[in-house]
Amino acid sequence: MQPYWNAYLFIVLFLVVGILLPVGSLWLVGPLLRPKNPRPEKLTSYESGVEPFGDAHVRYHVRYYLFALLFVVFDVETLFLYPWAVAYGKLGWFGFIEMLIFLVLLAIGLAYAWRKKVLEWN
Amino acid sequence: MDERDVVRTEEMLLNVGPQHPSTHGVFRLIVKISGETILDAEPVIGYLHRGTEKLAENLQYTQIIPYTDRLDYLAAMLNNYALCHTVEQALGVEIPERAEYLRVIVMELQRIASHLLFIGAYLMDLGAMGPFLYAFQERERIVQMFNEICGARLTYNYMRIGGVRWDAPPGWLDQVREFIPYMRERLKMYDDLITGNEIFLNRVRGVGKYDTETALAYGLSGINLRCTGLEWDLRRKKPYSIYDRFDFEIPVGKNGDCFDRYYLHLLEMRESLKIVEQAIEQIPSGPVLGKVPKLIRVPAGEYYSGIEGARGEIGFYIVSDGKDKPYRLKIRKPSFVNLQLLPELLRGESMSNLLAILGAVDIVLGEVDA
Amino acid sequence: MWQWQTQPLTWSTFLAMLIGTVVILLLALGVVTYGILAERKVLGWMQGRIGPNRVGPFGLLQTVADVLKLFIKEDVVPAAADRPLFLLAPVLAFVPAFMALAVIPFSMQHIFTAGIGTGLLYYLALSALTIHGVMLGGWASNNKYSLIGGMRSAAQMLSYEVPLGLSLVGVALLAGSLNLNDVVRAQQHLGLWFIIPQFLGFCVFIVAATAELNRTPFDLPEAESELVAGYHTEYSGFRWAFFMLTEYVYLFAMAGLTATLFLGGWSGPWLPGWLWFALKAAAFFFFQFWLRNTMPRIRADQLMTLCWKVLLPLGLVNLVLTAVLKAVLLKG
Amino acid sequence: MSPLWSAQMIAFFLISLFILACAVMMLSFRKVVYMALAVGGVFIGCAALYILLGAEFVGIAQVVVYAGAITILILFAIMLTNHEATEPEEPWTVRKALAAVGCFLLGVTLLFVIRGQAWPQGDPSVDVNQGMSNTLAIGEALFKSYMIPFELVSLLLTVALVGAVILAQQRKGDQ
Amino acid sequence: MLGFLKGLSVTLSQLPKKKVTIQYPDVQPEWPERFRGVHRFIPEDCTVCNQCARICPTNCISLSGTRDENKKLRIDTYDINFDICILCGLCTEVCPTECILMSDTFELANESRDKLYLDMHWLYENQLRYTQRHPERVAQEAAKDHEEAPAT
Amino acid sequence: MGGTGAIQIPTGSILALGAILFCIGLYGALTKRNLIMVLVSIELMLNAANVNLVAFSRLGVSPNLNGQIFSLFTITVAAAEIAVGLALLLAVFRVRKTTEVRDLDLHRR
Amino acid sequence: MVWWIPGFPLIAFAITLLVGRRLAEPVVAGIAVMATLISFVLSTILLLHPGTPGAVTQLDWLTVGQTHIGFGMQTSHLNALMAFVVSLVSTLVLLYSRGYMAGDERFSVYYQYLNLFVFSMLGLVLSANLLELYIFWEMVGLCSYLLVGFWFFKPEAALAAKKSFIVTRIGDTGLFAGIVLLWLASGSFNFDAVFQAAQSPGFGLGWLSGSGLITLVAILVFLGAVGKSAQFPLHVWLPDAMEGPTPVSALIHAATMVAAGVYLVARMFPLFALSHAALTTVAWIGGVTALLAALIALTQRDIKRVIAYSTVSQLGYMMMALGAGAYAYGVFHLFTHAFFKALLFLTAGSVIHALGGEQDLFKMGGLAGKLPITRWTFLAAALALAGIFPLSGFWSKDAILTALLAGGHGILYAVGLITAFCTAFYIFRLYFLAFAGTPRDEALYAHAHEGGWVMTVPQVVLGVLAVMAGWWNTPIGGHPIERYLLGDAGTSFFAGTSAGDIGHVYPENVLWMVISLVVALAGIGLAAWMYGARADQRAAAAASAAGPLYRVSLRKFYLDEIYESSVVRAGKWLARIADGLDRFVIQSIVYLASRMTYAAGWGLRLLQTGQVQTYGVVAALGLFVLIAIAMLRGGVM
Repeated sequence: MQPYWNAYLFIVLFLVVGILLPVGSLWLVGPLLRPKNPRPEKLTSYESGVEPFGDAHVRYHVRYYLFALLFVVFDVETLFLYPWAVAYGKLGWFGFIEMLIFLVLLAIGLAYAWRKKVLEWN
Repeated sequence: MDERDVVRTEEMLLNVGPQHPSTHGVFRLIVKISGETILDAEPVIGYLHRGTEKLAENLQYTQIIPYTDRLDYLAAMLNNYALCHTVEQALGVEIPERAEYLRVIVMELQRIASHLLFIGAYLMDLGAMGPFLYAFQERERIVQMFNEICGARLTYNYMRIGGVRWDAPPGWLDQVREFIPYMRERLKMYDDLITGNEIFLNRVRGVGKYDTETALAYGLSGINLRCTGLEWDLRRKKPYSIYDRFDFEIPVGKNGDCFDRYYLHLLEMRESLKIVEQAIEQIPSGPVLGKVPKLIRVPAGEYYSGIEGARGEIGFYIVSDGKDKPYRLKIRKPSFVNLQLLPELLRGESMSNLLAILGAVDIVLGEVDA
Repeated sequence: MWQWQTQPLTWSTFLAMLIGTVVILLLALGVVTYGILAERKVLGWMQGRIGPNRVGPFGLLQTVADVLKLFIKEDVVPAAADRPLFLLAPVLAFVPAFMALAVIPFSMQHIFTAGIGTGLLYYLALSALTIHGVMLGGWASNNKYSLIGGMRSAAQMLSYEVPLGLSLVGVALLAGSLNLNDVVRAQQHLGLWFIIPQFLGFCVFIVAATAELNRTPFDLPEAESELVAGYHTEYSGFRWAFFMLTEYVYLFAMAGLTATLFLGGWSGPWLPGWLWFALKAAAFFFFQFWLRNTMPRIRADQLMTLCWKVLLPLGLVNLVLTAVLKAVLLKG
Repeated sequence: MSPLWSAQMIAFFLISLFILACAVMMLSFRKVVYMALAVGGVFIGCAALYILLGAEFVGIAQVVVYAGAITILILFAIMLTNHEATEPEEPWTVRKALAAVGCFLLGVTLLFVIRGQAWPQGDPSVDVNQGMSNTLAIGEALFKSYMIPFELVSLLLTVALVGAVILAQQRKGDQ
Repeated sequence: MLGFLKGLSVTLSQLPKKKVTIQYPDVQPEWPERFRGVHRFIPEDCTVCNQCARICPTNCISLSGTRDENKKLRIDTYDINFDICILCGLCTEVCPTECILMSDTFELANESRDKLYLDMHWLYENQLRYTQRHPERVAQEAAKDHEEAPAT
Repeated sequence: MGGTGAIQIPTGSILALGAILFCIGLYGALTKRNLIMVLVSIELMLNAANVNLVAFSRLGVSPNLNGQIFSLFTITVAAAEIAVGLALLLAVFRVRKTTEVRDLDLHRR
Repeated sequence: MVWWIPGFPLIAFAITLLVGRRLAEPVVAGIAVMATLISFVLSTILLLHPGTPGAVTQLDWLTVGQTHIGFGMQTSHLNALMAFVVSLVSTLVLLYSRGYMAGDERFSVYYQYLNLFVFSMLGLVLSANLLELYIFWEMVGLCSYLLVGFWFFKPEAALAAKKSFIVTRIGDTGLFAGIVLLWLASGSFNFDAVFQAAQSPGFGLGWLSGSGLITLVAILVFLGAVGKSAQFPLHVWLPDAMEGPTPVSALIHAATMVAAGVYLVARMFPLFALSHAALTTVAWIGGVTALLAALIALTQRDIKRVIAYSTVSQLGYMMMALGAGAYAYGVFHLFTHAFFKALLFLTAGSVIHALGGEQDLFKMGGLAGKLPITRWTFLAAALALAGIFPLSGFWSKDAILTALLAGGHGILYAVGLITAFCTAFYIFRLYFLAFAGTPRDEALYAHAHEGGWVMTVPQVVLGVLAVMAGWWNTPIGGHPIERYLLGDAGTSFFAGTSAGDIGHVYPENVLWMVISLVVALAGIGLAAWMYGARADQRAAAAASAAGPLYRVSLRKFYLDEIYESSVVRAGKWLARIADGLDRFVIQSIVYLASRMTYAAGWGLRLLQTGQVQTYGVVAALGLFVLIAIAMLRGGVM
């Protein structure tokens, strides 16, 4: 039996234990210990001490999406960098050039976003 | 605004305060934001209103003094003095030299304490927690000294019309003398710790700018005015007490931004130390309370005098009908005046600058609401 | 029994794994408990105070007491909140943070370490998952501060994920493997901690890691002075404790990662491996506390600018430099 | 029947169950945010399946890209549009019924096809990674045999970035 | 960058410095003589002149007395409402016999406002406690009184 | 951590899983009212395809890495697709104020 | 290596496309010229060392079912020769354009187009299969369209571009049909395979079989060539195409693209060789074109139009040769013609450039003194065109005439002779009007000057070539080009055909040579008499004497008007008839139908929601049905 699945089984155990801890403490043991006296005032949303007004679910600025978008693109690109980094020893200068092209294209995207003022928060 | 563009963020009203961790007391700011841009800000005040001015109408002048302690509770000595000074002007009493010196010493120490707290709290607003506690260490020494001279840590009730309540206890002046080099060293530490910090500089440089005209139009005074470059200090311009005997500078800013306001606080502490140092050297001996009648009756008339407080000009305006109680008392509260500018400064700014600006405007709610 | 990494799967190795998991859980809880205490102590000392000192000797039980207090506090779910998500969000945040610990090699024997071949990426993947919990927690609270805090948090964390990932590529490049054990071995082989050949990468990493952890000076999402408490404004009691726990478990994982990637992990002379590891991780912890006491908070727009306009290009430059370095070394 | 066999099968069935449960939840939830979360579950389940099949790197990549990036992106998009968007409780329309029937029939036929075929079973003696770690093997293959597609990927991403930025960014004057 | 490092070195240098924390309540703070804590009252010295009640800005003092056999006014009740007292110390200033004085007691927290009405007995007990804590200060006061007495 | 040993899961089972997942995705794409969810359903279908690719990479006639690499590319393309798709959706939302598929046609107005 | 021949212009195209706008003019031109120069060098190497003739390097491009469509380069002698010509002329024209187009706003765009054209043209002459050829064929058409309309802000240019595009498209339709038919019949696009299939006895398609199919296909293919090579009756676009920049005319509308039609026929010659009818058609179309165009050229006033008609006429000559089976001679004439005609355009361009854009012959005159290099090179080209010994045109034209006579095409021979006479006349009319005599417009004359070296060097090089290119194929040398071209025979290039099938070689006949020379000289003489020094009144007299004939020629045989009145008017009539039908017959039906449709539409509207999802449902159901059917038929279920 190879160790491959062992390692992942270990991770699965982490998952299980990681879920068990909050579930156990929040849902199983917790309710036995903590008081529960909900009152309408207690259940209002916090609004710096005044009655909340307006719906909190307002729509947000599109720049949040743009950052998420940048993240997706660069995340995927980083993803491809990993196998390259690992295999780099076997690829040599050729791999270097390949990645350089890749990075340059990436940089073009970044530069575009930069020029389009996507990278600015305001 | 384009109607079709719906993804454009909706405007949102956000309450900052009254129960909010960083509003310097109970202060509420209703901020109208679009995305993170502040479209409008409306300060809502009065959560700390005690009706000081109205109360004063039923109090003898001496009885008002403890109430002034509670205006700007971070600079009670200065408030004490402002009231006493006004009444003394009205009465025209002679104040003993030693009392004047003691007054100056405590006032300048008070100024340092107040500025220290400003710096600590301001940096706390900006997210640095260290400086706040450092500032408290020095302030604690000052407060402790006050405690010794007048028996209270915040609400001093130290000054009396015609002088001060107590002479300095034995050894007190030496304590102050020792404090000066210590404080100088600590001021250098603040410079190292904060003034050079790039993050801090990025947050305050060029933020919350206004020019002298705006400042004057809003009637600002104190550091909020001096940061725009106008050298206006009542200690120099309309010398009261014995300030004309001391050698000190009036630091002024250039850009009128938050950084200037911060940095002027540091510089002024230095100057205050200078004054304290000179006062201690020159202090004469003698009585500390002048000859004043037991029951003070201010002659009928209207009197005003202002002094340079920690946050600007503190002034007391007294209308007297000759009785032992003022007919009307009006206080010029620098924090209240400073607050007027806030909406103007905030409009168009981003949310993240809100606190940098709010903090640097330097208000104490006890004074605003009175 | 402890050699489950190379043994076939039997009930006894399974049991060993289970014990290992529980041990790590306890370790994590312990580190968090005393990490928080250490933070408060260090902050206190740096501020001329003595920090918590009442509960237990030298205040050692302070955090325990805090946790117990939180445990018996009422669990308030605001009426306006989206209940299922509100309840789920802390779990969603905690689980990935805890799982990230699975690949950290704590000691030379790596008993408690899953030696998967994609350790680095695994870490990156999980740190991206944590964002969900934060964001949904903010959303489900149905509170303006929470929502802004959650969105900001998410935007910040995912932005900094990119330079973080890029700086890790440099390490992967030098080590030639994504397995964290191999990374440590590569450093032993090189005779040099990667902090030296990867100094630029390390700088990028440490900044990105601090931001990823939402710690000063990048603690905007919970910038208490602006947004009250960010995404967990509405949380209270033990549910809030789980967000805190997540934060510190993540801090622990990041400390472990830093130690492993840049500081030679468990390798070091004289002392046993786990102790070396602990020392290095503690150094990271200390650094974070130290920063927290010193730095004001960075502004939101500057935060993003720093990430995309400074760290990302730096990361790319570092990558290219490392690649050239390695190619030259390979030839030479 | 070795214990390994049973372990693999159990894992497979658990994962399948999880994937399908999440997928069905996606169909049945009303709130869009919940759906996005359920889909995240499907993505993670698929990642687990890949890892079970020995495609370590692809599995992790799936988590990084799908569960990490894409789900976040979807959540952001939801927040930017209608937070509270829900699928209305609607009666069965002709179209919906047709879609259900169509998908069901398609699924059934596909299952029949799958059942009717004799599928090759992987040859255990072949190591697809050629003795290297999965990442290394993928790296080598990717950068030697799939060089052009790889470069095209970067092009695609750049173009997607540019396009999406153009589309999503607010026009001047909107503000 | 330099600014960061300078700041970091400052905070680090603070690390080993002496701590200023006082372990209150285990260690009580040392208050100066003039400290204006809760009043103490010496009933036998009181002449029921009512000056303290008149000067009080918040009107928190109420007292009553009766003439005793020597036609001398004796204090019967002396209450201070600490709910509104601002501890300004004006009452001590005007008291001709220095029978109302400030002590260094400062812990006033209580569960009920009613309990903040402190009467003569409590205030006198406070004087006793103060005497116990600071016998030298009380002795000094007494000496001063003694000194002044012949003069008047 | 080289070889992973034999995989004893029947190929057909994995393919069946893929097929079912595909049909669920298809149903979602055909019936969901919210445009975002339509996109998401399409992602589901792509995932189903990926499952098959990875399965054949290990269980095909000649196991090799091509399937895995292809699925990597699929993942990438999916990322690009969803990014642009959602951006498009935002642009549409800006004009039409809705993400409901039904309200988006110009056909019947 | 073959790949790089079109490769370099493609790279140059890419560069100019991407960054061209930012680069300075010399850099743009330099890149383009260098790229074509390298291509030229490579082509020369290819020409000299063709390797295995007919060798194909091919990539798999598309695989549809069993059909693999490749994308490849074929090196045969014909292809190598064409590549040589194309790249040589291109290099020179690109260099020349640097001067001619200097200062144009869209300079880099111009070079983009030209680079793309060179790439496409080289790809066209080297392509290994019909589909590929067709793609490049369309690409050169596109480039031509773009370049003719380069100055699109001039309405004439825009119109001309449209016209050229539409007219050639008519021919292309035929070509495409031919290609499709060939593919259906032979199952391949590869030349070799197609030719082999055509010779196999079972060649056919449905009821069309054998020679019938071959003739049909050949004529369809020829239709393409007619369009592209501006043969009668589709020649009308070429003179109008002169609205484009002159270097473009030189390159595309003289030397290369228009020759593509000839090349196509040559390339497909094995197919044509199998059909006598097709060959005859080619020959007669060629003859008619040659004569007609020459007659029109006699009277044109626009310098470029004259040369344009001359091109049409010469292309007709080539077609004639091919139709007569003289494959090698046709190609040979193409070869020589490329040089001297390109040169004619370049010199004409030089004149126009010198006169600030003036193209009217009757405003020129006396330019010999001002433009010496242009004058001498023009003279060389004119002599070559007229077929004067020993310039290149003489050898190729004479070879064609010889072939015609020897092949028994008497009438065509006569046509050829008359054409030759006319050719000599109009080209020297041009020469005398432009260069000899006194300036007719002093203002224009005063400013006339030679272009820079970039313009003169190509002229000189082409001048030398115009003089000497023909010497490659003299009887003295033993007809090397014939042998070179016929070297393809028997190789896979002309798979399955023998040398005899693809081209006849005729012995030289000195007498016939002399006759043609005399005819040419006569033409020159007439021109000299009519348009020589102080001879304007004579020309006018001759014109009035010729009267209606003159007018006919001047109005280009009213062909445009004929098209206008026939094709266009017929279209209008058809429209009118249709309108009537529509109004009385159809509309009533439509009304009924519309009611019904409305009803049906109301029903169908349920389905046609405009929502992709609905269509998706239908598609899913359809998919299910398809799979089910497949399974049922495949026996899976």
